[in-house]
Amino acid sequence: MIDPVEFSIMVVGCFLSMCMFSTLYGKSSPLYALAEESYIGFATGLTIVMNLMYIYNTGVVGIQGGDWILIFGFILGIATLLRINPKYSYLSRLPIAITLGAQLGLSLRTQIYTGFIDQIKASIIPLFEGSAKTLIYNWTTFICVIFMLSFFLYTIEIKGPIKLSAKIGEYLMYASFGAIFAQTFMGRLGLFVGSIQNFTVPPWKKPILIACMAIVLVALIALDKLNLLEKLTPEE
Amino acid sequence: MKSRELSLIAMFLSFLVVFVPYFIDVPALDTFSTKLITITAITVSFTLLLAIHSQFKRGFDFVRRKPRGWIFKVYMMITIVLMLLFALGGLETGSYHWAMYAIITPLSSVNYGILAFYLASTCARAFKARNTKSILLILTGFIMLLYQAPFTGAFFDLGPIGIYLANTFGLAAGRMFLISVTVGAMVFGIRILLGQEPGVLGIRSEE
Amino acid sequence: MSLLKSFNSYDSRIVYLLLFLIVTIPLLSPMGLPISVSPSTVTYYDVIDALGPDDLVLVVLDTEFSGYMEIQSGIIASMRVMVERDAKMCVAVSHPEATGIPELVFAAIRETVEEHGYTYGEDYVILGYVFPNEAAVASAAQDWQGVIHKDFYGQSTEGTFLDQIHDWSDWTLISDYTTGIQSGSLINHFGLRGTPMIVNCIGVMISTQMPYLSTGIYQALLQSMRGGAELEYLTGHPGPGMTAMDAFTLGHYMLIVLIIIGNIGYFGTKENSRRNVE
Amino acid sequence: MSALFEIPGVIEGRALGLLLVVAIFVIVYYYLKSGKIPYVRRVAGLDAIEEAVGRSAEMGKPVMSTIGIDGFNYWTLSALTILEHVSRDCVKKGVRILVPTGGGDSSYIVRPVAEEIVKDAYTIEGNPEDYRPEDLPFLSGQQYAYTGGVVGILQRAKPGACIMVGGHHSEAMNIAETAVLVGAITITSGTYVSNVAVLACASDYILIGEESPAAGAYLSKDPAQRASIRCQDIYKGISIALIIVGTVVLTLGSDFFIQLLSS
Repeated sequence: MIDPVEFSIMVVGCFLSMCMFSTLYGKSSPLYALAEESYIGFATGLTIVMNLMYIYNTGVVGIQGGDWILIFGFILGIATLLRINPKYSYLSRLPIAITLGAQLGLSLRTQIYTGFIDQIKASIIPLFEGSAKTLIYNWTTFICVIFMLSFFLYTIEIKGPIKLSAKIGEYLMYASFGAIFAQTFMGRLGLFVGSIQNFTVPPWKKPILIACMAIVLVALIALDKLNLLEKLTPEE
Repeated sequence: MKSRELSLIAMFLSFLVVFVPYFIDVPALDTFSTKLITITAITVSFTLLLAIHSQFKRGFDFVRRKPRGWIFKVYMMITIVLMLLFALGGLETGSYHWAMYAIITPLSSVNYGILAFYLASTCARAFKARNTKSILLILTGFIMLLYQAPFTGAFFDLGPIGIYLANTFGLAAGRMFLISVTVGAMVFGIRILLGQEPGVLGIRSEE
Repeated sequence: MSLLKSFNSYDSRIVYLLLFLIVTIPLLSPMGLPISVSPSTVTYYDVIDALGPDDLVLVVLDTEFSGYMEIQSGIIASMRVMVERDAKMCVAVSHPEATGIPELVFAAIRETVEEHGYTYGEDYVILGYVFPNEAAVASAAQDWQGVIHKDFYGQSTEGTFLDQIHDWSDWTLISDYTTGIQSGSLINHFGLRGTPMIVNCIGVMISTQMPYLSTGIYQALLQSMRGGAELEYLTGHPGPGMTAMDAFTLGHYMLIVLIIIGNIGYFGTKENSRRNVE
Repeated sequence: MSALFEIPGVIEGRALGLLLVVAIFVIVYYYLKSGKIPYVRRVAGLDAIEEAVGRSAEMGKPVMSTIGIDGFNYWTLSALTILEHVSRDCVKKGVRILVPTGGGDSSYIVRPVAEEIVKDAYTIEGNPEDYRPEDLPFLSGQQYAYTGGVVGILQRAKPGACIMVGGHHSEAMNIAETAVLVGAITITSGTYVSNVAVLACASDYILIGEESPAAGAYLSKDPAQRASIRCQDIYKGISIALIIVGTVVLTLGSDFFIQLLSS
């Protein structure tokens, strides 16, 4: 026996998903708008709920536990919200300044390692030691990094050896773009496969999937033939 | 004038409080720094509540103007309120649970899954051997696609070359972007700290 | 020649429809095409296989729900291994949508959980949305007890194994499942200080995450849905990943065919138009 | 790896990081205060942009120019400078310019600046009365609502060129594909590597990574933007030098530079 709640979750989810796929028809449609507004509305609601929970669990519970200094988080947070009112928006500047300063501190103190020093360290690799495979890997990486970086120098005249180096860098970059394109496609395909798989396991869902696909497709073509697609779609 | 300088000083001080104890061992400052980071986390969570304001402002604007399809915006605003009401009934069961799994989860995945279609049509249109750059692009793309299909491995082993492409060309491009973007972001951060980007603080440049 | 011309340019909606069918049909009736296992998956498996009852793992679901659909096989398979090894597991979330994921994962591995007597509070804790921004990650890394007080269900975390956690150094492993939301912050505030990290990322993020693997911050990187399927194969528990691999393979082959057709069309019509000019 | 040197009082292994951050501070400060305007070369993408606007003028079609969905960051700043250039070029050539904004929670802070830029372009290069506020729609703070809006505008207005710069994320692919399908010359820029790779395939011309801030700096009279590009080049130069010298020295058998970088 199928649980009625689960059944309704499947039917609504599958129908709205197919509505969202209708954007691939190439014309704006009320079906897509329905799915889009549903997602925006419920997801915004969820974001608010989860943020309030975080504020409660970290802030309120922390203060109750004697960590009174966290009350500044609330004062600054509420002051930040004042930016929506032009009359009081100046009150939001101080909290924005304080949080921005802290965030910059957090990123500057670590990025210099993760994004710069460590990357240089990892690029310093032996070019004449190790197996043939290691050597091929090391040489390729070394050449790619050097030439690609030289493509990204902008405050010097590009001529002579730097011009050649930048040109090689650009070609190497296109070679890597092919590989990265394939990886990106793998990811997006995985998302698509996953989202359809959601509607095929367990097997009782399969007929519903096929029915939803058919209904949305027929509705889309019918609306198009009746010239109603544009008329029923909301303006931006 | 005063307000701007005050903001800049506050920003620089909070920067130092977070930045310095990471490098120099001052236990008292370290404790304060940790608290400031937690306060920042709470404050930043508040700013996300601005989302509700911007959605409702836009929604009401639509209702006032009543353009074609304004009823969709009314529906959207109702769903926000519904989700908030659902949450009051508990997060594990009931209507909140239903909205999570019937609406948010499937639509979130379809939203990004659609990109696979755009990538496929791009591939069909653009992967043509027009010049040296596109030949390089097709060559590596073609090999990677073949390698990534798990079934290919059952016939012939493209593993070595697929892994080679990902771990050399792919890695180098990733690393080059990382270095370049890191330095860019750091310089921009310093510009903010030096008061060169007042727009970021919500201050207009004429002030 | 009109066939060649149509190979060179056609309505992209044909591509959309083809891709839709090619993915949906094998999911409706699976064929069970064989797969192979890549070395990166073996490395990843070795790391989680080495876990034991004394180890504390921070599992971070660092993804929107969409990302979960892609890497669910990796999440389920690795959390199953962690349960089998009796490692202590703390599940944290960095996107509101991901708060719905733990329920699905624990439903999928319910039998293993029951078999091993893996109990809530004693062996695992679900924290919910505790990493909304970089500052939150940083404060959890520096002062865990000062920030984490309650779990997702509103119960106090006092008395659980989380009492042993004070800062970044108390974790044995951080297992990040990411679309890139807070992976950078986790690296900055945990990985960089020396907490061992492994990652399972969506395909789009592989090239962005790779540099951190090469610098040693990540011990292993599991790639996209394919890596998850391979992990399922290694652990001997077929799941969503392996059943999706038919569709995955065919989707890739479709693109290869499109590239070939497109180039035949391009060169065919190019020759043709050149001849016309002459 | 053991450290090569230490600074008294500084936590072990963190001396070099501190030195490099302080140094970059000093360099940025120097360039900002000295009033020197460093040379920045013209990137090829700018010719592509001008050509695209020119072709749109010939065909009598509008131009769409976007500035990304982020708040103020350095991608957005360069996008605004490029927008200034594009909008003036458009007004001069009598081309209608469409600038959709929005897409992120902080994008609404950027919007008034974009508005100001387009309005100024009409005042300086043409007739201020020709400025049409409805050509700069704010398409919500939600990423995919914005995307749907931009795609809709592309389908209806069928612009001759689509110039997409600034901080765009996964939505860039939808916009670029649609722009190509409606026959627009598509010029894009990407901010992270997988996005750049797919956009390089999808669009007619791409500003790869830092090319767009460099283009912005080239066009800008603002010394701060040029100085940043200069500072970035100095650090990129340092990294190239360290990698080459470090590799050579390592090959000769000394791990001096690895120790230095671990300090």
